[in-house]
Amino acid sequence: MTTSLTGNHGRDLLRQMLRIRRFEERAAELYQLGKIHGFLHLYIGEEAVAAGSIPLFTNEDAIVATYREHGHALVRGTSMDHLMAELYGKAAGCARGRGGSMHFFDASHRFYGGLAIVAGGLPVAVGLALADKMQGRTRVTGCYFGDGAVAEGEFHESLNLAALWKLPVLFLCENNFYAMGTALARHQSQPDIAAKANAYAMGSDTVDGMDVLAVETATSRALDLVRNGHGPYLLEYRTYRFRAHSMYDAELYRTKEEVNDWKRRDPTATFEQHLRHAQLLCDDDLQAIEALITSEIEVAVAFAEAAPWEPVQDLNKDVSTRQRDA
Amino acid sequence: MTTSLTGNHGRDLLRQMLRIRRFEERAAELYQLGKIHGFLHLYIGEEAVAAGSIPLFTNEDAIVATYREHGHALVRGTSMDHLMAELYGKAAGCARGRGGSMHFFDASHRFYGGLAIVAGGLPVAVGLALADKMQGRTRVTGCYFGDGAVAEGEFHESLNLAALWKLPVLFLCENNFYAMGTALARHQSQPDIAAKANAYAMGSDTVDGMDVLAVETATSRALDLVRNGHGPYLLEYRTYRFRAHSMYDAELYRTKEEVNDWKRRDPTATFEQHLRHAQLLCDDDLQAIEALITSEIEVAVAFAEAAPWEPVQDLNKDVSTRQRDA
Amino acid sequence: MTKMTYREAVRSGLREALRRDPRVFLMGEDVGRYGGTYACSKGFLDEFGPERIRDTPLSESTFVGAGIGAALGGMRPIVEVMTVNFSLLALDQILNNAATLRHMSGGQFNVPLVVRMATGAGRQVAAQHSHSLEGWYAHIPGITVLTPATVTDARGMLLTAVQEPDPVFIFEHAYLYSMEGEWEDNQPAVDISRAAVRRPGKDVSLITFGGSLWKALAAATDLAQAGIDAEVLDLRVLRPLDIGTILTSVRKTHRAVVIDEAWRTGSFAAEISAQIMEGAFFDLDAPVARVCSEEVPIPYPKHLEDAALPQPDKIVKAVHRLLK
Amino acid sequence: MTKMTYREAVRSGLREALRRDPRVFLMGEDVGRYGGTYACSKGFLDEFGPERIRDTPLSESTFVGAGIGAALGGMRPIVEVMTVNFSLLALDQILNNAATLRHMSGGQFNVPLVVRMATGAGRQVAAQHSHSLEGWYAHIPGITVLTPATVTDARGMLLTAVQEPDPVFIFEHAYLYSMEGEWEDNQPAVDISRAAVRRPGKDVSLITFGGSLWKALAAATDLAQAGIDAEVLDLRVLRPLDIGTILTSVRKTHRAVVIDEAWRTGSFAAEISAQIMEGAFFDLDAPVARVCSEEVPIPYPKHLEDAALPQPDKIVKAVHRLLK
Ligand SMILES: Cc1ncc(C[n+]2csc(CCOP(=O)(O)OP(=O)(O)O)c2C)c(N)n1
Ligand SMILES: Cc1ncc(C[n+]2csc(CCOP(=O)(O)OP(=O)(O)O)c2C)c(N)n1
Ligand SMILES: [Mg+2]
Ligand SMILES: [Mg+2]
Repeated sequence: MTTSLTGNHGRDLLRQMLRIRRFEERAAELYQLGKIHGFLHLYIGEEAVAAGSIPLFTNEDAIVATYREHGHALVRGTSMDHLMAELYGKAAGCARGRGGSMHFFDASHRFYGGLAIVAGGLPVAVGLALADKMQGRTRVTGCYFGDGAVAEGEFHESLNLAALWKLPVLFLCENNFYAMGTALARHQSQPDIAAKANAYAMGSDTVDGMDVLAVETATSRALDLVRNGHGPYLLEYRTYRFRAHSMYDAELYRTKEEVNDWKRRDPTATFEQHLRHAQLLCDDDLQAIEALITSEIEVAVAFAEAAPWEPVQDLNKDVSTRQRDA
Repeated sequence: MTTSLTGNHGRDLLRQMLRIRRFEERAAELYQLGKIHGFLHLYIGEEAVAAGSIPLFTNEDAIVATYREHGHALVRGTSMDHLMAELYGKAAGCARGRGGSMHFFDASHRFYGGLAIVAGGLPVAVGLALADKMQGRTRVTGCYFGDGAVAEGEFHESLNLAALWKLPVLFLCENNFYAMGTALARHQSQPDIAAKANAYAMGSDTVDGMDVLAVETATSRALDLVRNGHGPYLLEYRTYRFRAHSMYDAELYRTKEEVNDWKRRDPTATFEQHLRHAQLLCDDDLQAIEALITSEIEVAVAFAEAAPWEPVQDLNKDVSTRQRDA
Repeated sequence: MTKMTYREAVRSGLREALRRDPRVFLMGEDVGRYGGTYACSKGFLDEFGPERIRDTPLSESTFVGAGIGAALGGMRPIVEVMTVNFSLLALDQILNNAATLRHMSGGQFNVPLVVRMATGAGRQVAAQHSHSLEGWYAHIPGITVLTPATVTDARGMLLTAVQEPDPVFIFEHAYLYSMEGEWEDNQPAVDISRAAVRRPGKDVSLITFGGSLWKALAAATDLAQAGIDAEVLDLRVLRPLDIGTILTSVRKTHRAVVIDEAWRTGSFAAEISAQIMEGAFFDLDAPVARVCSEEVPIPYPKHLEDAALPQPDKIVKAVHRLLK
Repeated sequence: MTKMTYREAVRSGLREALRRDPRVFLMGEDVGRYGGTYACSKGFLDEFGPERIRDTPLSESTFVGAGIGAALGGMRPIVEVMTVNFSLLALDQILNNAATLRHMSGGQFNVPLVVRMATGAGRQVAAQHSHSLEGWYAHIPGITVLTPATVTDARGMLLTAVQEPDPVFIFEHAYLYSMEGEWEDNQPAVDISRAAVRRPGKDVSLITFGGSLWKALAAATDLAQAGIDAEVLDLRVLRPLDIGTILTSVRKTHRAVVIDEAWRTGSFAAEISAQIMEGAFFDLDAPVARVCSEEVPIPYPKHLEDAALPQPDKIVKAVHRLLK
């Protein structure tokens, strides 16, 4: 971990990780209470990736993520109120409540989903970057996806096309070593994901995704390369999900020990320790952070609770811009 | 080129290449005469690949090829009569005339097409090999495809799955440097196809596809590896098509010089010279070979001309085994 | 007579198929260690081993294509495509290879492949995970399309399907897995060619399949209270369609409502409606009506999802409109 | 009035679209150096340069998805998917992203994307290259589906489509590219919401679209000699369907035949048939008939391909059956 870390910055990273953690812990409770339905994929354990990488993107950049995107949207800056309302399915949600957990969207933050078909976001990210390049803008598109997506043909096609056309896409693989219940080594004949970039003459790197500072350093370097016209880049974050794949998962495919081993590397706890050792965090700081988050969450829950449902008459709204299908 | 070549073997390789060449030259004429219709993709220029590799497969092995598969079927052993009849669309054709040029099939030679969706044969080949492995047979499936197919997601998925499950598939890429009018360097960000095998922890090699002996040597080595349980393997043959992509191609995308440069490496002509220098071929030999081929072709054309059309009442035959759709 | 869930019925069918024929194997995403997304193959990895219970990478096109190849190679693969939503990625293999190889090869090759997938909406999983595309599959010559709606069919269709020489696609409505049903122990082999009359009636024919069967039956119960005696048909097989059973019913009732969870325009309900007109026009007292999904990506919130899908009250209303 | 081929019309529309709006660009397999598989973009690379005329690798899912992304990013991409046969590989991107993003995002994003593809059979290119899947596309909410049958539409629909805020899919029948048609020079913008009556008549409505229009018109000419005055409707737009024009025609003629090159079962012809029954049941003197393709992978030999597809004589026969 670097030494030039300032207290403010360090506490901010911790705060973002904890915002994700607490938001999702609450979401899990709300799921049990029947306030949230459908699929709910928690990011807990992987917070260092979103917290360390997302703030490096500018407002002009674009983000494309998956169904496990709560953390990304939170750090990107969409208000927690609108995210919680989306989980509830309320009209004040960031996607009018239509998508729920898997489909966060936020045009004002150039957040293009929340896409739930594995690898389906990669071609879209390539296209966003193409639009930027053709319009002479120096924006970058950050495209998050899981290790499971690496098996899909679109991974291959998208990396090739982006590299061929030297498009400003940063491919961000959140390798949590499982695609649902299938371990990386049982879905990849060659499990070194970053190395796959060679097949596309693309630069790549592997990062400890449990270490928010390592994430930040590597992402920043990669982002610079992409922004400066060196074409796309593939970053592999090695991380781990502490919870089940979704709310319906008996976790038959991994041992408690394995999970516990990874939990010892909990990105929030280890970073908290790091800050304390560096004298950048004291109990009061942490309490203040937690208190702020608690109140942010309470406000968000209250907001979501109070928010109205979209009226049934609006069901067909926005199927088409011209509403011809209505 | 190796020195242990016997005259018989050398002349046989030449004969197979010339069979393909003459068959296709005749097919092109017949197309102009309106005897053959639809798409006709000629293999001329690439004959060394099929002639040098196909005979190495045993009768028990399986072959999967593309719409440019005349040469493969000829060398595999399907009678020229049935292939010519297929080009005509006659009921005596190797696929009952239903497929024409792009869809040669021959169960008795385990020839599974003749598949015309680019890269669509790769998953099928993986499955054929899976069946062999599960049934404890030591067969190999040889899967031919073009450089264009390398861009498709199925290439990536199929190589991964075959390698992951260590299946006996030999992936045979006929890199003729163009996918229709798109040059390799304009469809692959990293144009070294064989090197892509690294992404799947798969062995691979690059071969001069204009040299029938080099093809034979490399294919034989690869086939041994696959047959002996080392898992799949990727061979890239570097070759060139002398003719248009199909009968409708103005060839705007390449220069006459480029084509002529490659023609100087014509696999039949260079190998003929080689045999002559090695005193394995004299004028009489060549004349005998050509005469045999001419008569084989004449017989095939006569067969195809005389063969009956499938009756219209049989249109629905074989949509389903049980004919419930009929 | 015992009770079991639809999930248990699928499990039981799968297990039986695996036991009966060593050529049968199961392949798909998370069918092994995870136990199947819908727990339909939980424990199978231990029982049958990793050779016959194969977890695949996320490569729909390729593992479906590999199923085709394995079938060509003498196996009897059962491929699980987790849900119909992901089957789009495999559609080229399905249409251009699985369905076509037999005819295109002049009858030389056939593809004894079974593909199972979950289908349908109703569980608040939103726009990308709620499709009902059975109707698209039913458009493809060369394949059989099954939509088991009962526990008997969920188990038995599978057993019949694995003996078929050509590709069979089985659509299991995701909403049904937890449904309990009656189970008769010594069943004969389940037929996969005929529609079934699930409730005889004389005033109107409610024609449906899959998950919507239960909504149609609920509607029939409601209608009975209003003195309307509805006949409920479960198509069971969308391709090849058993039009005979449909026409027999309509010739008796003279009125029909087709219920289909697909979007209305271009739904398979349209096909049924058209065939009824073609086969029984002069028996009809009213135009055939359709109750389908609204033409909208299925939204997440329950009230909107409910509004988007066919429901018993919409069926009842459609019948009342017909009888007016 | 000048004459031009359908191919020239497409070219002219493409060129005009590229000239008018710098955000428009063309992308697809072999649209550049090769000049387009059907020569629709020959010379464009020189005229517009490689930034705007983009040859893609064979990666249908990704270049269609990239079109979606580019549209989201402010461009107006025209994506050429060489033929509908290969579009299966991109169907996930089309259904789950292009068609769905606007609604799913609560109206925040829209996808001004035009996708063109050749469709249809009739050129002896056999089972994997002869599909007619427009009907599948017409099932998808959120997109517009166009089937230009005339040179005016081939050019003008494209120009209107590139101005649309949402995805538009244009199906060009491969058989038509060489067809010549009349061209009026100072045309107003071509509408993409209405069906067109291509031949007025009073005895029967022949309802069709795309390549089959010309078969229907040929049939109408034949029928006229037998004293039967057929009205020929060109749907032009399959989604959203202009049912009003259809019903107006059927209410006048009381009889309809729908002609569709897709396989009969689950064809879009079924949808039209069903909607006619729903909207004009009591105006019908006979059941709506369909002339579609046989349910068979399209075979290569001409006599079998002809037998598999709709033909004027089959349309004529269907009309005679209706009038009996
Ligand atoms: C194309 C496709 N196939 C299957 C699924 C079902 N599915 C949802 S998430 C998932 C696992 C994805 O794993 P990974 O990409 O590693 O992401 P993670 O869940 O680990 O974050 C699967 C199989 C899907 N959504 N899309
Ligand atoms: C999926 C798909 N996309 C497009 C096509 C149209 N097409 C036919 S052949 C071809 C070029 C293929 O090139 P390559 O794989 O290099 O084989 P080659 O023709 O050079 O032998 C294309 C684009 C197709 N058949 N399938
Ligand atoms: Mg993962
Ligand atoms: Mg090539």
